[in-house]
Amino acid sequence: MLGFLAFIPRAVAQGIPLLFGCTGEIVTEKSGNLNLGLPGVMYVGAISGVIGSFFYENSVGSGSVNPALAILIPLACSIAGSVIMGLIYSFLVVTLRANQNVTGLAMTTFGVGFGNFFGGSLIKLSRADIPSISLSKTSACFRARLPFSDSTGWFGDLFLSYGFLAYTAIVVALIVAYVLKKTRIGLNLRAVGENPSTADAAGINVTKYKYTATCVGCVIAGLGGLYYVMDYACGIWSNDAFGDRGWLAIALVIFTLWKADLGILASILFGGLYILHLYIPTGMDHMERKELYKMIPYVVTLVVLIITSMRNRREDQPPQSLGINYFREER
Amino acid sequence: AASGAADTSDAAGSDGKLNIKAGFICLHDENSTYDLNFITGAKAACEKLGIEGVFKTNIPEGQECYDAACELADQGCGYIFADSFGHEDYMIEAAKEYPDIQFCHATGTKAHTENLANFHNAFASIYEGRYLSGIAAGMKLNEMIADGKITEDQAKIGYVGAFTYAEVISGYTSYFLGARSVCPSATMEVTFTGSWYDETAEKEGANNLINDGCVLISQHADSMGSPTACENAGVFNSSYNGPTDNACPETYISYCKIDWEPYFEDSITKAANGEAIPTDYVGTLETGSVVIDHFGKNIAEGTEEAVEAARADIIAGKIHVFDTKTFTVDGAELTSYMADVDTDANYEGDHEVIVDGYFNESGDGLRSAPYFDLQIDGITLLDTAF
Amino acid sequence: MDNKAKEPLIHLTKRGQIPLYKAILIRIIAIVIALIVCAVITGLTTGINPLEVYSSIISGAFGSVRKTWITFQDLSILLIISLALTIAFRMRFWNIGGEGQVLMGGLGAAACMICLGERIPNAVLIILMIISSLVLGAIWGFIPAFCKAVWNTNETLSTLMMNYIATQIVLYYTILWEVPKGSGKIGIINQNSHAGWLPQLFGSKYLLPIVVAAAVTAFTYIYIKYTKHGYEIRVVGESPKTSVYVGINVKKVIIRTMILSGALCGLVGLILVAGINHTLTPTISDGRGFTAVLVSWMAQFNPFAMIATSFIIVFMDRGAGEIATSFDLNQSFGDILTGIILFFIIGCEFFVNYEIHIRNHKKERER
Amino acid sequence: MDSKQPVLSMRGISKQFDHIKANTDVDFDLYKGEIVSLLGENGSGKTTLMNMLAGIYYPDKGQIAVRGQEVTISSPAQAYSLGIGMVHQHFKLVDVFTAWENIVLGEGGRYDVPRAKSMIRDICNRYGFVVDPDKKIYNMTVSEKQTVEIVKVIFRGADILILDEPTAVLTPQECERLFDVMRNMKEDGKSIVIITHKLNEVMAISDRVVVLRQGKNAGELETASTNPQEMTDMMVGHAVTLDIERPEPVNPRKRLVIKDINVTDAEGVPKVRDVSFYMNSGEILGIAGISGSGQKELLEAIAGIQKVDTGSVIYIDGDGNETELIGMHPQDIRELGVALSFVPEDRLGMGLVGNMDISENMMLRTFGESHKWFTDREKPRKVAENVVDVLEVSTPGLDTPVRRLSGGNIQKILVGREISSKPKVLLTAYAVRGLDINSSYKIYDLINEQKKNGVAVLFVGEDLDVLMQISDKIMVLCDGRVSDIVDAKKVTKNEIGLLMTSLGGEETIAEGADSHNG
Ligand SMILES: Nc1ncnc2c1ncn2[C@@H]1O[C@H](COP(=O)(O)OP(=O)(O)OP(=O)(O)O)[C@@H](O)[C@H]1O
Ligand SMILES: Nc1ncnc2c1ncn2[C@@H]1O[C@H](COP(=O)(O)OP(=O)(O)OP(=O)(O)O)[C@@H](O)[C@H]1O
Ligand SMILES: [Mg+2]
Ligand SMILES: [Mg+2]
Repeated sequence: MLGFLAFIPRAVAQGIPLLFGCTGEIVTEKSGNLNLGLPGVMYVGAISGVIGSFFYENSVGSGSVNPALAILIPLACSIAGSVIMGLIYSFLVVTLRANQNVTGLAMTTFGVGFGNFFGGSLIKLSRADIPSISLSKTSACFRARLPFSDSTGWFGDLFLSYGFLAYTAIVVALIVAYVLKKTRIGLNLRAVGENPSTADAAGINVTKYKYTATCVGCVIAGLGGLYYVMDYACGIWSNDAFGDRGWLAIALVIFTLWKADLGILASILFGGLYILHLYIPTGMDHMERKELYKMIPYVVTLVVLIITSMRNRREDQPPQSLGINYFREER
Repeated sequence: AASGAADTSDAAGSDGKLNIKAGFICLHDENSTYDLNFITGAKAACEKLGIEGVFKTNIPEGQECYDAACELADQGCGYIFADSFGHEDYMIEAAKEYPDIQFCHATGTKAHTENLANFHNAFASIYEGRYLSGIAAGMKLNEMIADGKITEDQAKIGYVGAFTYAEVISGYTSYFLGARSVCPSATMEVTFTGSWYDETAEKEGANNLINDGCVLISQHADSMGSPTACENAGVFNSSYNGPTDNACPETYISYCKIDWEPYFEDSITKAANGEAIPTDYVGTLETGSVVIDHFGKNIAEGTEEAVEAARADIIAGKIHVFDTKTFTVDGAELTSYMADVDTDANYEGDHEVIVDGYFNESGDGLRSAPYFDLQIDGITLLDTAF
Repeated sequence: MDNKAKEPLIHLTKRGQIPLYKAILIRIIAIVIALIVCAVITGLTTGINPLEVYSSIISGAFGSVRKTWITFQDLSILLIISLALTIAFRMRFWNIGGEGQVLMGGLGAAACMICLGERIPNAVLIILMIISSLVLGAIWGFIPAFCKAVWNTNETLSTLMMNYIATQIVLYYTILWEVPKGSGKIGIINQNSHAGWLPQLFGSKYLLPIVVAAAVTAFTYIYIKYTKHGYEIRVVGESPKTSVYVGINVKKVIIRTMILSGALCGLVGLILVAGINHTLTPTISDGRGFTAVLVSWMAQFNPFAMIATSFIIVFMDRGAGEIATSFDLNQSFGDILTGIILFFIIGCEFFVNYEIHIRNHKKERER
Repeated sequence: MDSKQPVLSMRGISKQFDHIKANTDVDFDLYKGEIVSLLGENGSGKTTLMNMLAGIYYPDKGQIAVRGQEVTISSPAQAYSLGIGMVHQHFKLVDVFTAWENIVLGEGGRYDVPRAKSMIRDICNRYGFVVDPDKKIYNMTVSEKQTVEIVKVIFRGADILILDEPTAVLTPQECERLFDVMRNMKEDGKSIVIITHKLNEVMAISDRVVVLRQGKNAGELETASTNPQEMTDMMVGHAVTLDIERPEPVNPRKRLVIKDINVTDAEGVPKVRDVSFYMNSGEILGIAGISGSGQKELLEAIAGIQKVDTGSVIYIDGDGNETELIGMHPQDIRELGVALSFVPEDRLGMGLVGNMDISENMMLRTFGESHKWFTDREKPRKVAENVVDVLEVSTPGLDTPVRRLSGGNIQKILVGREISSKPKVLLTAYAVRGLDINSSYKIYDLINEQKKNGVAVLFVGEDLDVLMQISDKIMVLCDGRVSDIVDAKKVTKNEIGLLMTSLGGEETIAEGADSHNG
């Protein structure tokens, strides 16, 4: 059987989209906005990058791509797509004070539909024999490994074998954790999520913080989609392939008790559990057991959740005003 | 109810075109590899026959299929086709209700036992295509051995299968037999994902096989998971349903697929003319239903010629894919085997399928869908290594 | 004076009550604008005449007698799940586990049909099926409720996880019961004997769920509005502290309510398996457990308003299928349109609840 | 600056909410170095007026000038930049933050924790606050929270301070400490507006009194030349009598006997220790004690909603039958006639449901008695009508969610509901917290009426003067123990103060000194 060392990089690759999603949602939720549209945002982040990359690759034709552009164009498109999703959500929820749950779920419907529709349209445009868009050239730039990864053996495999977005995910999570814990912006943001009327009375621009945090959160989450298609799926967009990772990312937020740094470990752990069933043999006569092994990540999450809830600490609670909109003159 | 269908049975219209409307029920839409194959074939057939085709896409394997079939019947379709295995029972329900309309179903297993005049199964001897794909793969293995990249013992093929279903088993066994027919030292390792489409499971399954020492991989599942895993790892890959060299230019070897156009043409014409549609139709290399026509840039020299030669031999009946002399089960040659052909809840063999020294896959009078479910020597299933 | 310039131009105030006709008018205007926006987007992205798209959406839902029946059948299923969730939502228990509870209910029915079918009298079988569906659904509601009541476990996450666990359990049994072996499908259960199939009402294949939905709607309305349980649910949801203060057993109410919510979802599982599909697949609930959350919220937990909100969703969904068929457009296009229409419906509540005052700059002009 | 020119001046301010005119044409001036009391009945528009200075609300009409310059205050940030800081009626604090985090919140400039903490320490030293910067808000007592609020405002550089009912939840000792601080700040040249309903405080602290009535200016008084009666009359608009009667108990019989009750809270801290006493019918037993001395736990224990470690509570009905209450379900205890009306610090936190309307809130008490399955809506509606009528609750209707009502009116509903259940024992805590003086007296009258009807009343209050006027006996709690039970007619305020801070009042330690001022 295969060693643990080979398993880790696979778990990491699985965990990165979740980490992006989880970090993004933490930023958003810290502002008091419960964005259940995250799955939709991740689809839009992915498809926007794919659209950018598609047209770039087509414009290059059979020539070779410029690595910088190959990364920057999809990245910029992905960010733009996610920001637009963030703005739609913020406008509805912060400005129009629409119900957050409904808005989020509608965003998911919209975003997943958007991703699959434009994915499908590009597939038609690309006239491939297999109904998927393959962006191998740009994807290669996203997947470029660090220079020493091949020459350093297991160390390279374990730590250096990922595309740059994977490192970005970890760095972003660390930055978010730092900002939330140690800076004034973090303090203000947390105050907005905990108690917007207090933050408002203290002179913090609640609307600005909510908009910014939601959009930044969406951008981060959108990168998760981008990572999935450009790096993990090797530049291949197939409809619905991203599955329900968005929901799992939201689950991870609760699981990590709104701590971005904890999210790094939790995502990788979850990513590992997610594919663990492939490594557990079942015996040919009991293929049905495989389905029980696929249950492991969810059971583990549930158990850990119950255990943490048993020691119900004040600091481990969700932001107090999460899901509630703020209107200054309301009482 | 079937008023629209009644007048479809009297042959061609005045303009020489067939006077029938055909309805197609698809599990997903053309963005799915699996359904695209059917949709392309159906559109081509409709165009060729000059008839109208109505497509119902994204129909789940439940009552929705029955509803869709009835809606199509209501709309005046005289011929209704469904593409997914799980649609079968609902098609049978609809067929009972609309005896004047012809219902055809791909991959199904029940037509030969259901005894309905208007319900038919169809499949293709895709195992022939897999066998040819296997030959291309075996030649690649030979080349790698010759180049010293691997030793003979290391000629291990990996296979990512969806379910432990006869269709999958028949597929990987024929692929393996094809490969071993040119590279005798080849072995195979198979893993199952438990889903027809699961990009992650397929990709990680392939990675798992690669880590296990497989130097060439094929799959029977619908996502791009394993081809891309192979491209990433620089491991060669035989694909299914369509060529993947767009995404995986370096490692793509060959693909095979079922072309449904011949079947649609045949069955729709028969339906329109009121002729009997075969209860179990098996498309073959000969009928043009099994296609293998596009090879990668890195194939071994002489591959195309070898495949062409084997194709001709198969068509001529000189090669039988499941020739009992080419494989053993539990160390012994097979002389008799009762396969579970009829669909019933007790999984017991009910038909003798070893005839004339070969396993009679998709044989006449049996059923079109594969029923080869033997574990032959040389293939290890990852999941049995408990 | 530079300070002056900062005077806010737009000022919002919260409205009290607004007349019903005005509120309805605002919503109608929103839907009309949404349709126009959708039309523009349709025209721009697909080049198809939007009016044709609309007429095809309508014909997808009501194009024939059968389509109309199916539309109402789908509506009923979605409605029952929404009502089930609403009972929990009134208690501020965010049960997003409808999907899993439906699946477990379906599993209960399927298990009886497969294991006992043709062996015991049909009436007994059906009674057993009803019991096991309701019980399994209830258990799936009970587990997160128990954790919430005892340890205050976050129910959003626990019910979500219970969904996935239910899916895997159903997959497990699917493979155990699959016909033929290896296919991963159960197929129609008791296709010839019809053992355990729920009876058709008045010879109609589609009527049963509709009747059940009507009954459940009336039940839910009365339950949350007029019964003591309904009142307790609301008090527990609004203020657990006050509940303790007036002597309501919070734990008991949470658990009891979720058992009911889960059992109602289980009932849907029963109908889906034994009344409609006659098979069990892990996708039998088809995401309705999530859609129902949307339906319930949009109706602001009002059972009768829920008929309208679930209608919007089902109508658009049926229409999307028709768009896909008639224009060769991807079905996802329907989701985009649904999303846009939802945005407008959600957004227009603002104009129902708030009043906008534009300031006149009289003071400036005086200077 | 010209001493005649006010640091703050409001002219012709009007503000309307939906159809309620909160302020109409109000003028208000504040001069440097003075303390002004803003007076008015509940709902007269005091908070609204001040909120417009703090940037929470924006006036519909009128001008505001700060230090002679006309200004627009459209956000709290702008208010701070003008040196205006407000301590709100309902605390504006983030519970999971520490004190210092709350204090520096929203401040611009560099994020320098040590500097911020040392600044906080400076402020505390200067004005005599006691604040632990690293303590979490949720671990704080109300008075600590109040202190944090004030430090926050000073930290932000405000020299115009607005304190909205800062004393409503403070004990008399804590109030005194606050007033000392305010006097220090006044010395420092800061200007202060204080809103309070306690007229003795107005007399003690302020230089000038501004009175609002129904959102309009009702008049202005120099504190030195006025008295509570005059202020009350001005607030209400007509003459009122400010007396609490104390009828002699009629035929007192033992109703409730409490023996050796011990209660520990969730964290394992003992809250009530070996408390024993009895209550007579037709008598009011007052309970005095600094906040956190176990009053709340004791009342809850009797009502059956607090777990009791040891001890017994015997209820004796009119026929002399005895019932042990410990271990009974709260619902059953209530059905015996033991009613609890506890007014917590946040009024909606316990006993009422903010989003429900008035009659639904009445139903909280009655729904258990009626039919097996269905609720009876008629009875609570009648009760609601009655309470609204008798207590003059100002509400648009019975269908208004109570959250919408003013705090005072919310309170009337809570107390009214408990009384209308015709109890045999009435447990009431902080019944007039935050109520204007007129409403307070109405509540006192109600309680006295219960007493005349033979109800045994347990009255927990903060205002010692009132406690001494209304009670027949006073039980003083200190740190969960009974310090003493005294005759209310004979005891002096000083003695009670001593008993509150030390068991039996034996040790005359310095802490008790605070109460000497009263
Ligand atoms: N945010 C708001 N929305 C609607 N109405 C409001 C709001 N704030 C205040 N009001 C109204 O303004 C009026 C004055 O309220 P305000 O809070 O200023 O009274 P107050 O004098 O502070 O009373 P109290 O002594 O009880 O604190 C009330 O009648 C109330 O209806
Ligand atoms: N949001 C609101 N909408 C409409 N009316 C309101 C609203 N809030 C309060 N009121 C009305 O305001 C009046 C009293 O208001 P207010 O809340 O200012 O008193 P308060 O200051 O809270 O009292 P307290 O001093 O006890 O806290 C009530 O008649 C109430 O009906
Ligand atoms: Mg006030
Ligand atoms: Mg007020």
